[in-house]
Amino acid sequence: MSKYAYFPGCSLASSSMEYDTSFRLVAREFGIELQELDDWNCCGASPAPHHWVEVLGVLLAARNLHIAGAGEAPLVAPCAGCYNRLKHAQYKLERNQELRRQTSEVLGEEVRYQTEVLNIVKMLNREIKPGALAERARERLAGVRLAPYYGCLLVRPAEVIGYDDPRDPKKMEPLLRATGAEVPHFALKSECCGSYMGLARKEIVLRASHRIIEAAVAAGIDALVTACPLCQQNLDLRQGQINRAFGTSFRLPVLYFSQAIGLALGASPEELGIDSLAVEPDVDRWLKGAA
Amino acid sequence: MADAGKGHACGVRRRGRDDEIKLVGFLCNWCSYAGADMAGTSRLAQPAALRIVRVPCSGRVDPLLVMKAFQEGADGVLVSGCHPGDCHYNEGNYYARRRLELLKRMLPYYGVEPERFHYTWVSASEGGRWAEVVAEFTAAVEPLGKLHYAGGAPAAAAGEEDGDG
Amino acid sequence: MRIGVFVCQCGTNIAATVDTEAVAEAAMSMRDVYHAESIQYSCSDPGQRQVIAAAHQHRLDRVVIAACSPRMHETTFQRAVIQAGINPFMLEMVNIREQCSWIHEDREVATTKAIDLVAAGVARVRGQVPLKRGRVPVVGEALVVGGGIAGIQAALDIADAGMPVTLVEREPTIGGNMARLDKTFPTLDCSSCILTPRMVELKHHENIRLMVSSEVTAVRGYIGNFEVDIRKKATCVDEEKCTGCRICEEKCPSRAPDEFNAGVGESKAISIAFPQAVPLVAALRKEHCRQFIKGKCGVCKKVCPADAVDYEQEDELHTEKFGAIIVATGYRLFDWEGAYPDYGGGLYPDVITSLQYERMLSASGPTGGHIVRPSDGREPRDIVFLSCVGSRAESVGRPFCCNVGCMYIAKQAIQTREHLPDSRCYVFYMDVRACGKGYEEVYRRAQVEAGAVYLRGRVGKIYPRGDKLVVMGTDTLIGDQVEIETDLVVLAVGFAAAEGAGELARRLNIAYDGYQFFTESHPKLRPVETTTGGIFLAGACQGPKDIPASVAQASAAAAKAIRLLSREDLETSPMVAEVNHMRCIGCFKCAEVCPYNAIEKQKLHDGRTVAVIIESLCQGCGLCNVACPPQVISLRGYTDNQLISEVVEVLR
Amino acid sequence: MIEAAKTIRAGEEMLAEIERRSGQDVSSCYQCGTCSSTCTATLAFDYPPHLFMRLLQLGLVERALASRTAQMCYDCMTCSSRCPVGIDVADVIETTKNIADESGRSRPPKEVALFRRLFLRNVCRHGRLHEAGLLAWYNIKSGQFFNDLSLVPLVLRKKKVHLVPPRIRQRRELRRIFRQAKTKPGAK
Ligand SMILES: Cc1cc2nc3c(=O)[nH]c(=O)nc-3n(C[C@H](O)[C@H](O)[C@H](O)COP(=O)(O)OP(=O)(O)OC[C@H]3O[C@@H](n4cnc5c(N)ncnc54)[C@H](O)[C@@H]3O)c2cc1C
Ligand SMILES: Cc1cc2nc3c(=O)[nH]c(=O)nc-3n(C[C@H](O)[C@H](O)[C@H](O)COP(=O)(O)OP(=O)(O)OC[C@H]3O[C@@H](n4cnc5c(N)ncnc54)[C@H](O)[C@@H]3O)c2cc1C
Ligand code: SF4
Ligand code: SF4
Ligand code: SF4
Ligand code: SF4
Ligand code: SF4
Ligand code: SF4
Ligand code: SF4
Ligand code: SF4
Repeated sequence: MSKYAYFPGCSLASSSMEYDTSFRLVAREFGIELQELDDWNCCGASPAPHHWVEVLGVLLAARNLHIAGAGEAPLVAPCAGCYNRLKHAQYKLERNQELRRQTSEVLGEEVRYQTEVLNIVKMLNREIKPGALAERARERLAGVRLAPYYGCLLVRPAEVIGYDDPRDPKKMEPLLRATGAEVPHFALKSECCGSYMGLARKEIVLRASHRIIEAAVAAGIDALVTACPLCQQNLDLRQGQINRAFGTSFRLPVLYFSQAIGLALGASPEELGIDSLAVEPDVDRWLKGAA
Repeated sequence: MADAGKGHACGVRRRGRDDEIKLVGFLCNWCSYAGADMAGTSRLAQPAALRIVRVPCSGRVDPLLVMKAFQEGADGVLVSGCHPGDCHYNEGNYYARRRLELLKRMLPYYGVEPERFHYTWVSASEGGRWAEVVAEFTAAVEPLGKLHYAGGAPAAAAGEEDGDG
Repeated sequence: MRIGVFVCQCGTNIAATVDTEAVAEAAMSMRDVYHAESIQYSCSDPGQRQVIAAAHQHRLDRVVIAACSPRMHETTFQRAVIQAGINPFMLEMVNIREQCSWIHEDREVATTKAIDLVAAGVARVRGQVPLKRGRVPVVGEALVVGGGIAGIQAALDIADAGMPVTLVEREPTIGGNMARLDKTFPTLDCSSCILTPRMVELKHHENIRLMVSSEVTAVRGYIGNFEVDIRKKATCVDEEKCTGCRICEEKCPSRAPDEFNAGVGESKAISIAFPQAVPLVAALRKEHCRQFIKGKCGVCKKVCPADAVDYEQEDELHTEKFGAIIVATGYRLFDWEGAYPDYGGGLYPDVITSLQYERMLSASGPTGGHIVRPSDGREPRDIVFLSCVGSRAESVGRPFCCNVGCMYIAKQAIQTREHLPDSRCYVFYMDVRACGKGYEEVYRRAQVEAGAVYLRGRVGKIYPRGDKLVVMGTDTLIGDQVEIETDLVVLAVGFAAAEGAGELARRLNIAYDGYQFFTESHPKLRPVETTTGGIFLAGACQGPKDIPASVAQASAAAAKAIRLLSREDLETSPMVAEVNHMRCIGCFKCAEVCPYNAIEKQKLHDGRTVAVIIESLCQGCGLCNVACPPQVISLRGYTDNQLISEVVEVLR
Repeated sequence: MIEAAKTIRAGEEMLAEIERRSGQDVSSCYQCGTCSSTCTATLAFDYPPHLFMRLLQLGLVERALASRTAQMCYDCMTCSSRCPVGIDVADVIETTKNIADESGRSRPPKEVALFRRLFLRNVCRHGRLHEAGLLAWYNIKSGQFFNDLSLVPLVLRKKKVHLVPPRIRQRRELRRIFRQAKTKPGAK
């Protein structure tokens, strides 16, 4: 049985709990043990590296890496934002001795930062063979058009992340296909959704996310699938705001990657927190369509 | 100059004054030699310590030849070829550069200051630049004074191994 | 050994600073010097006569002239010593003007230096041996590889000069990329109107043998004497019998991709690429034919009125000798799909390449000259052109300019207006490169007359919105994002070398760059020569080029080839490298560095494999001399002994 | 008017610093505008990314340091991933922004500065982000009481908020981290 240290991050612990529950469920189904990181702290998310100094971002993330470093298991961070911060910190610590020294000073011991950090896509691709998923999914989602939406933080910058193509990411696709769903090409799959500007500069998020939703609807996509709580909230939670701002009436569900896989495994929408999505998909119709 | 040439080819006497430095310059036929010609045609005055030896290409300059020059009493050796990309033989100067870079790093092991060796590019149209190169190189070696080469012959001095003898 | 030394005064040019008498006197005391004198003007007729007379009188066998630069008068004095019965390579010039009298003022210093230089010259000539220029016979026929406009032009020029030419073309027809174009800038005349007559002329030229569907598979030999293997691929059609009636094509049930039309439209397994093809014969592509895939069909054989179809036909192997080779294998478009996922990477049918657009514009093309959207056949209203796709982009490994994109975009914009008066073209560009004669005028016409809107900036993203495409770019002049909802996008895709160019280059032993374009011998002064003697370049195989430049280069290459072929034999420089076979250890370090591939392996009777220098190829650079670990190569005229003795003398 | 011969010289040193720290060659930008074409943040910028690069090329580094672009870019790296020259534009902007921060030249727009401050205070206090708290504080402090109010019923219905802030045990260590970061500017 594979074992992972689990870094949920602030979003999964609050506003995106459905991501957390669905991820835990999928892990359980495939016999993957998740051990929540003890006393983890906020990874600094997006504003940290922009405030005062970038050092803070590294220090915040480093504390988590250090805790994870005490164990053997690799660290999985389903939130693309957290994942990105953790990888960044690793990248900088690896290359900057002075920073490593400072970090160790704060932590009171030599910082352990080399634990392998995975995002959910990489981890599930490692643990689940598409064939195995397909066998269990039995075409449950057949006829549903699910398009992956990767956003930015999951794949960029390439030299830090080192997984998938930053301009044309594709790694969600094999598992999504294994659910039985149709996975059409989605042109804007790695366009930016407007990031964390939702509060301070809402118009940015609305414009950027509107473009993405509009293109998805135009392409006849039934739901977008994402691995980032920030993207998810911009596209889903703010869809009403988008509709109001642009005079549209989109109702495009935006699922978490783990929710899509969970549905294919036959888990109930409630178990997967589907009802926590602002735009709820008509799961019954999806499943019926397949049957 | 009555006694100038008395030294026989195999003789002992040195031409010129003993305290003057002597420099050898290996110049490729196509660019640098022509550049030196141009400097001459333009009457650009230069220090007289340098003696030019014409070679077809800077790539013909064997590091052993450079060492031989030091051994024979050169106080400095200059190699000048075509600019990168302009080599008459396409890539000869790249080979030269690679080998001579290596040589430069080895010189201290033979007790030769690296400043005594210089590798440069001068094109056929750069008469002015050639004159500067000569002046600068001479000025760089002069303060070092005469070289008392003690490094011994670098393995198999080139001449004795020659194929045409 | 009897050496004579002549010290030139060059009027006062030398004598004013160098005591030439003293130099001569000093020379007299040098080993083997039997005569030395100072001459007022050695290069003048009386001066030369003085040298010749002294040579006779003192029975000299070697001569040193201390005067100006050898670059000035070496040949003058070589001729003089020949008259004195001395081998021209037994002459040494010592430069005491440019390197001495003209750059120094102090007479004593200059004289000492002159003596040093003369001593070095004497030492050097002492090591010299008489050399004879070699001669190799020249095969009087040329090979042209590639039958695009460049290859056609080169073949015609050589053939018109009365020399036999073989043109080898890989495809079943000649014409290359130009045959796919509709009109051509700068004059916007019809491509086939100017190309077809040449193709026909070539076909019927008595001095030209045309081999289509053929490839060069091996090349041996050297300048003047190449031996080339050519494989003629089986096309299952007898070229002699086929009349070009195209009945087979009409009846053939198997569809096949239409490469000639750049994938616009479809073709058949047996087909003729286009109506003006030369030769006008059908060719069968086995990989698409039922007869070969499933073993049954035979329709074409049945319907052919000329009984030209022959499924049993086999590849033919020819071996021929040529004196000169011209390579004109042209280009293809860069494989843009993988490099540009942001433009859909080939997924959107209405994002097409400029070559596909060209086929659409062509009246004989698959759409009969109608501009339509591949997706639904509708006429587009708004058309967006993107320049520099796969050009000037380091991030996709293509930093260079395609050289023609800007011009054909302008051309296509003008034509678009003519075809569709209500349409509008938008051009995203970075710079408009319109530097040829009459080119700027075409660009201005596109803007002013054809109303094309030029936007200075690149495009970051293209994505579909309904049946339209959204193009997200920037206009850097206004400093803002621009979005265009359009019907059709045309990509000006950059040039790549022809398929297999690198492989061909290796067969020919010619150099190529990181993009597999062949490398010329000198970018300015030897632009059609390769580094391998006797092989020349023409057209886009050497780098992106338009038709005028391709044709000019082709004629230049032809002139070089004619110059070579018109000689019965070739004189070779004797200042070449030489291997002491007795001591060669067969490591071939020498061959690795030789820029001219002038070093071959040869097996000796005693079983050893040693290096031999092909004198007709060696250019005398001396790289091998330095590279040889046991130091058994020496460059004649610049042997290690000679150089060392020179060094010893100047340092004395 | 820009006296380019003067501005370029004047900005040379700062530009060199930016180039050194970002590892990018600003002069290699040929102003194609690809970076700007899909940047979602340009709405909030005064200079779209390609003009930001241009400022640096012309030595107008002070303008770049004080720009909203430096402050508002959120490092999505869309620009960097598309630059045909391969310039990491986002890194250039971020580096400029860091220098502005360190030298006290940073002037983020009011509401952005506020959001960041509150966010970090929130994290510093609890160790983890308390989203509801952040939203509430932001609205109070910014005076935009109704910002995202429309989301509140939705968020409550979907059980997306926790009213009680989360807390980690080692809050003291966290404060140390914040202190350290403040006192050691620019350890890059
Ligand atoms: C869209 C577009 C529009 C253009 N419009 C114009 C225009 O208006 N005006 C203009 O001046 N130029 C134009 N050009 C450029 C023009 O096409 C080229 O300059 C010209 O075709 C180059 O001719 P070439 O003979 O060198 O090469 P090609 O035309 O490519 O011919 C090369 C030939 O060699 C053959 N070949 C390749 N490899 C081998 C091999 N190994 N063995 C045997 N044969 C081989 C090929 O099959 C081909 O027949 C345009 C180009 C494009 C892409
Ligand atoms: C500032 C500048 C920089 C350049 N830099 C470069 C560069 O870096 N690289 C490059 O490739 N190109 C460069 N060029 C272009 C280059 O100069 C030309 O391509 C090249 O000189 C053209 O050579 P030509 O022989 O055709 O003409 P010219 O050099 O003009 O030679 C023509 C000759 O014909 C003689 N002549 C004229 N009329 C008559 C007559 N009626 N009878 C007899 N003789 C006559 C003239 O006296 C002259 O000697 C540059 C040009 C300029 C202006
Ligand atoms: S092969 Fe026969 S049918 Fe086909 S074009 Fe030639 S002559 Fe006509
Ligand atoms: S055998 Fe049949 S399929 Fe093949 S080329 Fe002839 S007609 Fe076409
Ligand atoms: S010719 Fe024009 S389109 Fe082609 S690469 Fe150069 S600038 Fe771009
Ligand atoms: S006219 Fe000369 S300077 Fe101007 S674009 Fe053309 S080549 Fe360049
Ligand atoms: S480098 Fe010298 S020893 Fe080696 S193969 Fe060539 S000639 Fe022979
Ligand atoms: S001298 Fe130069 S060209 Fe001749 S064989 Fe040696 S390396 Fe080749
Ligand atoms: S990284 Fe900054 S400048 Fe670049 S696209 Fe994203 S927001 Fe715009
Ligand atoms: S994409 Fe790159 S080259 Fe183009 S303007 Fe932006 S930074 Fe400059």
